[in-house]
Amino acid sequence: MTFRSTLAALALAAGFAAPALALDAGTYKVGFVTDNTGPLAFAGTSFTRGAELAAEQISGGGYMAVGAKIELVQKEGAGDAARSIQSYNQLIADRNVIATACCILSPIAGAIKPIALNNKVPLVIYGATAPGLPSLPFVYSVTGLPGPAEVAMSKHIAEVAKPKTVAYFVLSDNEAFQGRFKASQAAMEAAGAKTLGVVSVLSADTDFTAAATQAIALKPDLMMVYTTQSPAAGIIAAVRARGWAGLMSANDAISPLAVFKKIGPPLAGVPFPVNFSADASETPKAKGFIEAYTAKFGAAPDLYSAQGYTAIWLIAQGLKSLPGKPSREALATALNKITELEHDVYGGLPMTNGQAGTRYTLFLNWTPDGKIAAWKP
Amino acid sequence: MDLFLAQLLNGCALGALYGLFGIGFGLVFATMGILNAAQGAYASWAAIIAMYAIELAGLPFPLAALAGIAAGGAVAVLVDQLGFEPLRRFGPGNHQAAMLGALITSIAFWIMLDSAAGLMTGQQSLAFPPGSYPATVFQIGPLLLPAMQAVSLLALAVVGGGMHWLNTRTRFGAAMRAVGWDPVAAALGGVNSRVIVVATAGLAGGISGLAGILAGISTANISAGLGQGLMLKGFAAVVVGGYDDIRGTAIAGLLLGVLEVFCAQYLSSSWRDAFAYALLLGFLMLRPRGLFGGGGFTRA
Amino acid sequence: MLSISQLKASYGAITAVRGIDIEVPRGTLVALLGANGAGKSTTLRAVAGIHRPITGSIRLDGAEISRLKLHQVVRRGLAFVPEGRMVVAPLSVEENLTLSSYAGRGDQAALLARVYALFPRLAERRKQTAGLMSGGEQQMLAIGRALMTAPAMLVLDEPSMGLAPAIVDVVFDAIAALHRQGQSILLVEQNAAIALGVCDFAYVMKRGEIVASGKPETLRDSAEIAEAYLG
Amino acid sequence: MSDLLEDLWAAYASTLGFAMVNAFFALATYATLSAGILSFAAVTYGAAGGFLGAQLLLNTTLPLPLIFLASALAGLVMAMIVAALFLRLESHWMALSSLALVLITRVVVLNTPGLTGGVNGLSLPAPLSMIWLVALLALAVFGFWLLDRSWYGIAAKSVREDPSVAACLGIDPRRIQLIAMAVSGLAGGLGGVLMAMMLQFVSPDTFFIHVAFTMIAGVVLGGSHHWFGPVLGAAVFTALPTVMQAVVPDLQDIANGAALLLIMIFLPRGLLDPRAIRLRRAAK
Repeated sequence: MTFRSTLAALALAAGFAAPALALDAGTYKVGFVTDNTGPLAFAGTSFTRGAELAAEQISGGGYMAVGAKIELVQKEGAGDAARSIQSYNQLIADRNVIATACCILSPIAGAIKPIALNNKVPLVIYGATAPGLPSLPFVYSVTGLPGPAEVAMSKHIAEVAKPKTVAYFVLSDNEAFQGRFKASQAAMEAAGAKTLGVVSVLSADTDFTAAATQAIALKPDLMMVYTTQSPAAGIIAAVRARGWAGLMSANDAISPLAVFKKIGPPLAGVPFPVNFSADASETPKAKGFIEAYTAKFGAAPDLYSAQGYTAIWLIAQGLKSLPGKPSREALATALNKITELEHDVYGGLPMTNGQAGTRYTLFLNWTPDGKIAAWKP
Repeated sequence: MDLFLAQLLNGCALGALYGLFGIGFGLVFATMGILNAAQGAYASWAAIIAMYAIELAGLPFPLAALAGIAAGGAVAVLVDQLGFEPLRRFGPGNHQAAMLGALITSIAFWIMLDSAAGLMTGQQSLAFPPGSYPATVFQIGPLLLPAMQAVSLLALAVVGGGMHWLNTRTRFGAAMRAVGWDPVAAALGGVNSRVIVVATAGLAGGISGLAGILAGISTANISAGLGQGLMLKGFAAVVVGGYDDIRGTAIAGLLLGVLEVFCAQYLSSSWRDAFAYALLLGFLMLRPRGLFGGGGFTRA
Repeated sequence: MLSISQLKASYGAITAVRGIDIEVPRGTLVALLGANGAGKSTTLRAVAGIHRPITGSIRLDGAEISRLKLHQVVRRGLAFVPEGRMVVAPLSVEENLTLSSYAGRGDQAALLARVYALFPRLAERRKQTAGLMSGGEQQMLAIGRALMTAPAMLVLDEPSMGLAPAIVDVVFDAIAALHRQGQSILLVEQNAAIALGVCDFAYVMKRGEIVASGKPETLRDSAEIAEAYLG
Repeated sequence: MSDLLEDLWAAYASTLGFAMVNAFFALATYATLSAGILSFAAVTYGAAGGFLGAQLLLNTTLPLPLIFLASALAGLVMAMIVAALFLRLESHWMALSSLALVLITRVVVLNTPGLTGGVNGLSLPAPLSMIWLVALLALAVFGFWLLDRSWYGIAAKSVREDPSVAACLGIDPRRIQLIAMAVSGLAGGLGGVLMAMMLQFVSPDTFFIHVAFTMIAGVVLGGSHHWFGPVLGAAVFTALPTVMQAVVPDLQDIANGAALLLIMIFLPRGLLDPRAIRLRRAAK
């Protein structure tokens, strides 16, 4: 510690153009509620790994200030509201925890948010996408709202494939996917594609043979799937298994490699919109992230890893701009001022009123041999 | 009409899995009087082991399925001997205490087994490698019958028929029912109840395991949560069918599957489960002995 | 055939049997008499391996059986007809009887024929569910089940309890017939008169101890019997 | 030093709060169990109280005590419906029926978004003060203590041991069990609204099968033969994951299960067992 401050003093004395006021060297704790077990663990582990990598890179690379480090303090929430709340309270009880990140499920994020507001702790939401979650200056979300990407893809498909009729699969007990579906449906109808039918499925469903039969019987030109990962994979597999070879589209939930490993070639040729993919994202920062992540964990990052990673970088960017040993409130004010993330893997991540937007959307699909490539009809 | 028939077939294939799982679940309930919360985990474990038997050991599908079934049975025996056997010293005189204790230890095993299953799958939802299982689709007139649906229906027919025969026509079946009634009464005929209990637990675990493997294939979903969905519907099948009636459970399972699919197709998918559980409640109220209504003895 | 020596058994702090000796020679019918709570049933439960005794030895044909479980005792050749019958209610008559194939003793078909000959009533109702039969029929079934294990030693606990007098006669006629065929029997009975009518030798128990023993004709009018039942 | 205490309080106050809320569900389960009924329906009473309480908090300006009262009464009404339907069933079927009821409760909650907020649930910006929680729990525990000492307590014990013997003693088992279910409904309904306020939101998952199982486990763990057992069991059950997370973070769920298993095998009558306490006293 003293060695480092001596160094800093020397650097000043040597007349380097160091900022007049800089963040103190030292360790800044960030509380992170994980979902490494429970029903959401398939994504939860990716979020955690992304965040771990971010903390490591920020601490090692001197991004914030010489000697300033981020330490990730993790507590398990297990996808359960009561446990997440308890874990969150334990995290913020540590006065050295300057910021927090949490939550895949919107209801849990909704339950944690008031605690963050009451205790005046900066909270970055990394997974939940319900509109209205961010609340300045304390609550932020780095995950883009559902809708725009789906609308962009719908327009693109309507343009190149010109479907006349569409059947939709929708998760009827998930508001975010209802939102994606409605936005997409409006875009398709505006482009002249008629809705033949909407097949509702539930989050807990596992058998999609009947749903597939129902959709195939409608004889649509296009099937669009707006569900979470497991149902989406199951629906595509069931539709293809019943011999339907027409055009299907899905959403970013099918972008992780685990989905292709599971379903295999039937997944090929199904377009999905996504703002990060280890196979298709090509900005230097994205490449650096993919390389470091693969080296550290032995597997390529998925969109969840990228979101966990981004959450921690947002906090670091806020800390960087502050002098001395900032308080939670000061950090919140600093986060409030961020309009564009400096270190992002998306090729641009604007922040508006605490909510991240998307600037670029990739239209990708799996190839039969398990690679991700740009989609061509 | 074609759609109706296709969905009827889909419903039966789905219901076959419920019925199959229910037979395993009901066996434990009828023979040992245990409401076993860990039963779903046997299905998850069997599916996971079978999948790794293909993926890591390279076994052909039938052998891998056998390995999974054996694993389901082994886990069931382990749970029984570690979790339930110590509680049997309460004796037949104190059924409620024993049943309650066994429910709690089964919850303990449920937590442990599900969590261990999560570690085994890396918390992911996995699937059998494509091409490792029969995937042909048979065309019967206008109907499509995927091979795995045929296998599920066949499995229910074979296991249901076989278990019904075993239970009602063989001395092992009589011994199982005798132990279920009262281990001391069975021992008076020279029956070693512990052997019967272990065999029954293994059989129940194996059958639920088979249901898990088939469900894992037909839904392309092998994960720690696989068993839980089966358990809720399997439980309903047991109650509607009559818990000590294997035929009843099999038929009730089919019925629930068809009901579920038809509700989704013709009514509303969000109220689908409500119909299933309302049927369940209706049976509990009006025909608590199940579809075929068994003897009606209360335990001592 | 069966010899019990220095048997002590208790329920927690309460000692129910205080070191008793009983001998049942081959081919004899020995009765164990006493009032309610004298310790007779505990003695039998210990013999059958249902209740673990504290000390003492129980020998069947010279072999120690006091540490065996019920099904093992049955497989060694000691059959037990418990108080309250304990037939398996949901099983049919024949299923109840053929359960005994698990004991692995003797030719099942021949044994079944013998039981049906002894109790024709059971043969008539062989498909009947056991739980739906009358108490007397269930008693016959319980005895039949015991006989199906071809026992060297038959132990009966209160076979007359709760039965109509006419049925009691049928049951005891059967017991007497078995005795005539050379079956070794230990009979526990509260109804001293009827037991003394069939046995070769009798023991009288009171508060966990044997207070008298002897031939039925000497015991019939003895003061010990009267005292055991009244006091 | 006071900072340390303050931090400890900040970290574990919510665990303590959840332990107390769970105690209500455990007491509701205990209420029926102590009269010989194994029932999971406390979850349903909780849902009735929880959603009604949430709606009242959101849409009315009623004072808190009235909201608590209304929620408890909602639980009571639900319990009386359950009693009318299920009480004539024998014990096995009663247990199964109540389990089916928990499944149905979730479907109904999911499909009546006007009342329950459907899948998204209802957010409640109304934090629960610890003082209320402590006061209500004290009241509930006092109530159970009174019941235990009353004629009802003795009658319930005899019904639990053997309903037919109890009937011979002139106790009507049905009447005792009806009272037990009423008590269960009150405690469950109150627990429901408290849980909603503690979480600051309610959703279909708030009252589902895991609550039923953990509460039964809590009661048996704490001791199902003493009115304080459920409170103790709920506390242990709530704190266990937190403790295990600190000790074995990677295997916490497995450790939770193992702890539950060991307690059941070595202390089958629970942590607080009046019989063992009496025996120990007698030994002295």
